[in-house]
Amino acid sequence: MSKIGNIPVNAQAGKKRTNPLAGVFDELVQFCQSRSMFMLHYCTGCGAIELPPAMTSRFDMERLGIQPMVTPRQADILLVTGYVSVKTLKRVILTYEQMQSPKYVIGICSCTVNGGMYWQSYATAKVLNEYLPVDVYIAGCMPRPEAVIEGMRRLMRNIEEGKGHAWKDYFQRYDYYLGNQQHLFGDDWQTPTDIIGEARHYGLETEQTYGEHTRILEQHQQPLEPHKMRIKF
Amino acid sequence: MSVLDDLLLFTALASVAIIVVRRFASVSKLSVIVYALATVLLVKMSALGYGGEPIYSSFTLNVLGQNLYWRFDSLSWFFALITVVIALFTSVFMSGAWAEKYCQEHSTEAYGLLQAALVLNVLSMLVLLASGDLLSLFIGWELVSWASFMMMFLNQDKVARKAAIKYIVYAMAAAMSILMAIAMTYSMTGSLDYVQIMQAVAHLSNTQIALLVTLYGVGFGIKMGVIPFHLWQAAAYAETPGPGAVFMGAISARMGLYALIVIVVQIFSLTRVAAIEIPYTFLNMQNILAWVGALTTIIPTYIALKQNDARYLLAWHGVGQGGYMLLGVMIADSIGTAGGIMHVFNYATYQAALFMAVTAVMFRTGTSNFSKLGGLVTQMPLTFMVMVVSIIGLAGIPPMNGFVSKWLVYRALLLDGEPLLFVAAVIGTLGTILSVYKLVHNTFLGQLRLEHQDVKEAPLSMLLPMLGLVLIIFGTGVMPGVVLDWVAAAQNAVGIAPITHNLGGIELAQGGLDMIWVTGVMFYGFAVGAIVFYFLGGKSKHIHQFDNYAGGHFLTSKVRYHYSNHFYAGLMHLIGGWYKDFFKKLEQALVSLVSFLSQLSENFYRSAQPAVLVAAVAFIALWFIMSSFSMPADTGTVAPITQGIQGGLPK
Amino acid sequence: MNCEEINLWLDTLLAEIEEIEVTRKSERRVRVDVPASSLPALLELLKGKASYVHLSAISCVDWPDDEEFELVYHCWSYEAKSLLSAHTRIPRNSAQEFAHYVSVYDIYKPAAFFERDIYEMYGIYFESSPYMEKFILTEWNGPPPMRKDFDAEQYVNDTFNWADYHPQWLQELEEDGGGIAVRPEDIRL
Amino acid sequence: MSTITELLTELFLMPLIAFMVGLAMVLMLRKIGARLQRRVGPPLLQPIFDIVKLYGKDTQVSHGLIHDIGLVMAVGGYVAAEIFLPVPGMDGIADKGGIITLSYVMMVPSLGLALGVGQCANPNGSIGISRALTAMLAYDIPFIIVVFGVAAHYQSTSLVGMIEYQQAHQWGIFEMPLLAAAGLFALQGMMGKQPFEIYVAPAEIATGPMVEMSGKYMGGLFVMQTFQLYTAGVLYTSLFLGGGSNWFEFLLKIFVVVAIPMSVAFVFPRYRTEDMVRIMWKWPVMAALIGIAFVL
Repeated sequence: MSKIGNIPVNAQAGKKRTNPLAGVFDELVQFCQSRSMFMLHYCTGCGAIELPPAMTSRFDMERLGIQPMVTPRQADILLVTGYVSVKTLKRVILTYEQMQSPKYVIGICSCTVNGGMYWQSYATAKVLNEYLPVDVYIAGCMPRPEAVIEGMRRLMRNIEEGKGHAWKDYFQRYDYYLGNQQHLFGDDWQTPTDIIGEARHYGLETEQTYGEHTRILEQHQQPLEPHKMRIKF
Repeated sequence: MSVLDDLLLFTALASVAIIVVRRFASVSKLSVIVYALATVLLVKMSALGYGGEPIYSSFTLNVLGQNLYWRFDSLSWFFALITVVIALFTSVFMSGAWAEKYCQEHSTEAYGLLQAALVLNVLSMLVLLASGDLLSLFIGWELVSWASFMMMFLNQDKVARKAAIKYIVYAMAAAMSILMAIAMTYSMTGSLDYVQIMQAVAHLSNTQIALLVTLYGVGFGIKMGVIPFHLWQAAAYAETPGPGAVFMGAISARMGLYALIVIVVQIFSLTRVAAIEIPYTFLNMQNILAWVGALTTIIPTYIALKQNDARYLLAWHGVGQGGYMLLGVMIADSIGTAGGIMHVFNYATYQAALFMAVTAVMFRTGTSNFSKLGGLVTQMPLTFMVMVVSIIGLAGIPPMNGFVSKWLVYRALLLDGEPLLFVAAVIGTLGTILSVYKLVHNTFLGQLRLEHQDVKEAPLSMLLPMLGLVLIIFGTGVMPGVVLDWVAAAQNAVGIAPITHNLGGIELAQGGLDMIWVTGVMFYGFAVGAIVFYFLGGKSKHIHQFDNYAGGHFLTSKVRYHYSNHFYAGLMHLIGGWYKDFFKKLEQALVSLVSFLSQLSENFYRSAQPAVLVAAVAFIALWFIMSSFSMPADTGTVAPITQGIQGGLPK
Repeated sequence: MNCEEINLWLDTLLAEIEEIEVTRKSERRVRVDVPASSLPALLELLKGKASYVHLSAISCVDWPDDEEFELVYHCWSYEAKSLLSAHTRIPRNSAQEFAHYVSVYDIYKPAAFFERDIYEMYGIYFESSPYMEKFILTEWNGPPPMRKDFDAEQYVNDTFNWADYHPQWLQELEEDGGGIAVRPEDIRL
Repeated sequence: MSTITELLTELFLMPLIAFMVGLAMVLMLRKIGARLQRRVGPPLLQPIFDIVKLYGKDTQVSHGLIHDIGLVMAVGGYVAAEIFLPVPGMDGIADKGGIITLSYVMMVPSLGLALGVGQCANPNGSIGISRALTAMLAYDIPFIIVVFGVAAHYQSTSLVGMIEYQQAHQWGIFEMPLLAAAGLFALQGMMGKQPFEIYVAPAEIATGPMVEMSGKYMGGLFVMQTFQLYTAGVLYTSLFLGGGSNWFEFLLKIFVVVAIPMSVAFVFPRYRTEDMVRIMWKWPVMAALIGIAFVL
C-alpha cells in the first residue's frame, strides 16, 4: 500500500556544489523554475473542465507564471485531470517520459488518487504514483479552480525550497515503476524513450535503476540508439 | 600560334583521343588531365580577365568573300573559364565510383560515349565562344546544339529520348531563326564581321533592328529556355545521365546568353534597342526583353515548386535562374549587367554542386523521387552540407555568392526605378527559397526510411569536386571582387561601363555592399549564438527518431511519420489553379497543327498524280531561279519583305 | 402504405410463422422471441419484405442461471417508424471459452461492429463475421469482462493496489471517537 | 584605433540592447494580451524567468547535429541582423549592407530554424515550416514593395541615409502614408501574430516548428522572439518614423510600433494559409503599389 498523505518518493537531491557562485546560480534557476511553469494538461477526465476558468480571466494562472503548453517537450508540469484507464495510462507514461526534467506531475481529482468513482472498474488504473512519480495530488470531485491553483502554489513552494525532486525518483528507481507498468501492460511493454540511457547520460542512475524488470525489458527491447551522424564511405 | 590556337587544337586533339580510347578504363584519367590542361591554357590567357586585348586565332577561313576567324575576348574568356572548370569538376566527379557503377549498370561503351559527349560539348562551346563573326558563331552554335543532343540521347529511357527529340526540334527552330537573322543581317549590312556590322547598325531603321533582335532573341532565347520557349529544357537536362546533367545544367544553356550579349548588347547596343518603341504601349524593346527575363524568373521557378523529383526541380530552377541573368543584362547600367554576367558564374558553381549532390544521393539510394527519400542527413552529412551551401547560394541568401549577383540586380532595378521588375525578381527569389527548402527537406531531413539505414556517404571521388565547388561558392561569396574583376573586363569588352568594385563588393554613395563585413558580422553572430547555445544550457541527449511527439501515439517503422507529399498544400490551394499549362497547350496546338498539315500534304500527294507534282515543283524551282537572276544579288530577296513590314508598322 | 397498414401487415405475417412469439408492446414497439436457428431467416424477412432496413444495435444479456446468453437485435423501420427487437437465446457454453453463433453481417453490414464488440465483451464468437479482432479492449488479456461470472471487484483487488489516505486530521477525529463510519456490510475491500 | 574600439563596443552592445528591449516587448505583448482578456497578466520579470528556466533545464533532447546548428543559426542570424540596424549613437555596419542585405540576413535565422526543425523528423514541424515559408512568401511581397518604394523615395538603400533624410526633412509616414500602412500590414504577418499565425496553430499542428523543442532549444526560440520583435519595431521606425535622435524618443517609437500589431492580434482569430496569402497579396500590395505610384 502506498501512502498518500506524504507521497513516497525516495529521490536524493542533487549534490550541493561547493562553489558559492554555483550555489547562487542554482538558487536563481530554482526560483525561475518555480516562477515559470509550463503545463501540459492531459485531459483524461472531467477535471479538465476546471482548467479553463483557472487559466482565463476569473482566476488567471498567468499571473503566477503558469501557462499552457502544447507538446510534452515544452512542458514542465503534467496535469492528469481525471481517471486514467489502463489504455490511457500507457499514453500518459509515454507523454511523461517525453517531457524534459525537471518535470512534475500533478494528479487532479479523486480518480487519480484511488480510482475515485471508478474504483471498481477493471479498466481504470487506481493509484497514479505507482506508475509515475506524482508531486502533488489535488483531491476533489472535481476540485475547484481555487484548489487547482492552491495545488500549483504548493508545487511552487516545493520547487523554490528545493524539494521538487520527484522526477529524479523515476530515474533512480526506474525498476520499481517499470515493474508496476509491466504488471499492468504485460512483459512486452516498452516506450520509445530510452529512460535507462537517459539516466546514464545525466548521471542519475542508482542501483535501484536496474533490476529484474529492466532485465525483462532488455530482452525484447527495440533498439533506441539514435542514428549517429557518420561519415562512412 | 597564339594561346587560343593551342587551346582549340589541344581540345580538338583531346576529343579525338578520348573518342579513340573511350572503351578503356583510362578514359576517366585522360579526361581529367585534358580539362586540367585546358584550364591551365585558360589561365595563361588570364590577362583577358583583367582587361587584356583580345587574342586571335591564326586559323581563318574565307567563305563567300567573308573572312571567318576566331578570337577570345574578355567575355569569351569568362564563359570559357566557367565551361572548362565545370567540365574539370564534372570529369573528376564521374571518374571514380560513379564510373564503375555506370559501367556495371550500362556498359563500358556507354560510359565512353558519355565522356566523348562531354569533351565534344566542351570543344563545341569553346569554338562558339571563340567565334569572331556571325558565320563562325553559327557554326559554333550548330556544333553546340548537336553535341548537347548527343549527350541527352545517351539515356535510353523513353522519357529521356522523347525529351531529347523535343530539344532537337526546338534547337532546329532556333537555328533556322538565327540563320534567317544572319542572312538578313548580311543583306542589310553587307557583312558578317562584328565590327563592320556595328558600324552599319547606325544606318539601320528601327524596324529592321526590331526584326533582327526578335529573330536573334528567339533563336538564342530557345537555347536559354526563356519564356515562352522554356518547355524543352527541364526534362532534357534532368534525364541526362548524372554528370551530364551537372555539366549541361550548369553551363550549356548559358551559351544562349553569351550569344545574346554579343549580338544585342555588343553589336546592336542596348541604347539602340531601348530606342525602339513598341507602338500603343509604354514599352520599348529593352523593356520587353527585361520582362521576358522577369517572367522567366517567375514561371519556371513556380513550376519547379511543384516538382516531385529532385533532378526536375533543379532543372526547372536552371531555367528560372536564366531569367535573372537576362534581366540583369537588360537593365543596361553597369551594376545590373555586372549582376547578370556574374550570375552566370555563381549559378554555374551552385547548380553544378546541387546536381552533383542529387546525383550522389541517387548513386547511393537509386532514386531522386521525393516520396522515396528523407532523413539522409545522418547517413550523408557532407553531401548534405554541400546541398545546404548550394541552396543558400541558389536562394540568394548571404554569405554565398548567389546573393551578390542578385543584390546587384536588385540594386540596379532600385536605382533604375523599376518597381514591377523588382517585385517580379523578388517573387522569383521567394519561390526559390520555398522550393529549395522542399528539396533539402525531402531528401535529407525528416524521418530516415528503414531501407536507407545502411546508406553510406558519397564516395570521395564524388565528394571532392562537390567540396571544391562549395569552397568556390563560399569564397566568391565573401570576396566577390575576384569575380567582379573578370565581370568588369567582360563589361568593358561588350562596351558597357565596367562596374567599380573592390574585393568585398561595391561601394556606392547611396548604400553599397561589402561582403567581407557582412560575412564577418554573420559569423560573429553565429559565434554568439553558439556560445549562448553550448555554454548557457545544460547538455542534451541525442534520441532515436521514433522518440517523437505524436500526440501520445507509439511510433514504429511500419507507419511513416514524415511530411513530404504535397508539401506546400496551403499555397497550392490558392495558386494551384493558376497553373493552367498555357504554354504546354500552346506547344501541343503547334504540334497538332504541323501534324495536321503534314497529314494533309501526305494525303494530297497520295491522291494526286506524283508526276504532276514533280512537274509543278520543277516549274516553281525554275521560276525561282530565273527570277533571282533578274534581281540584284545582295539585297534582292530580303529587302521587299522588310519594306513590307516597315510599311505595315506605324512609326 | 402508411404506418398502420405496415404494422397490420407485419403482425399478420409474423402470426403465420411458427415457433416465434410476437408481443406488440405499442404501436411502435414489437418484441419477437425467436429460436436461435431461425433468427437469420427472420431478419432476412424483416429487411427484405417489411422495410426494417436499419439495424440499430445488437445487445447482449448474460443469464448465468439459465446458462444462456440473450441476443437482442434492434431493427428500425423508417417507413413504419417502429422498432422491432428480435430476442434469441443461445447456450452459454461455460465449459468452453467461447459461445458460438452465426453472424448476420451478410444481411446487415453494421452488424460487424456490434458483433466484434459482443465478442470482446461477452466472448460470443460469430461465425463468418468479417473482423473478430480486439476492438476497444486492445490491451486486455483477461476474460470477457461483461460476463456476470467475471468478478470485477475481485479482479480489481487482485490487480491494483490501493492508496491509504489517513491524514493527520482524520486520525485526530478518530481519536475523539469520530471519523468515517462504515457499516460492516459496506466494507468491500 | 578609436574606430575599432567603437566598433567592438557596438558589436557587443547592439545585440545586447536588442535582447533587453526585446524582453520588455515580450512582456508588453503578454500584458496587452492579458489586459484585452481582462486578466492581470504575468509579473514584470516573467520573460526572464521563462528564459532562465528553459536554459536551466536538466535534460533536453536533440535530434541530431543539424537540430543544434539550426538553433545556433536562428539566434546567431538575428544577432548579426541587429548589427545592421542603426540605433541612436550606434550605426554598427549599417553602411556596409543596407536594407536589401538586411532583409536577406533576416532570412538566415528562418532558414536555420527550418533546417533544425526538419531534422526533428516530426511532420508537425515540417508542416509548420511549410506554412511559415508560405507565410513568408505572402508578407514579403508587400514588404519588399514597401522597401522598394522607400528606397526609391530616399534614393538610397542605406538605413543610415534614410534616417538622416527623415530627421532633416519629414517623417516617412507623412510623405508616404500608403506605403506606411502597407508596411504595418506586412509587419503583422512578419511577426507571426494573429490573424497570421497559422504556422504555429497550437491545437492543430502542436505549435508547428516548436513541436520538438525542449529546454535550451525552446529557450533559443524565446530569445529569437525577443530579437524578432525588436527588429520589426526598429526596421519600421527607421523606414517611416525617422529613427530616433535620442534613446527616449527611439524607444517610445519602437514600443508604439510593436504595440499596434499586438493590440490588433488579440482580437482576431486566424486565417487559413491560402486566405492569408490572398489577403496579403491583395490589400497591402494594392496600397503599396499605389503608394509607389505617388513616390515615383
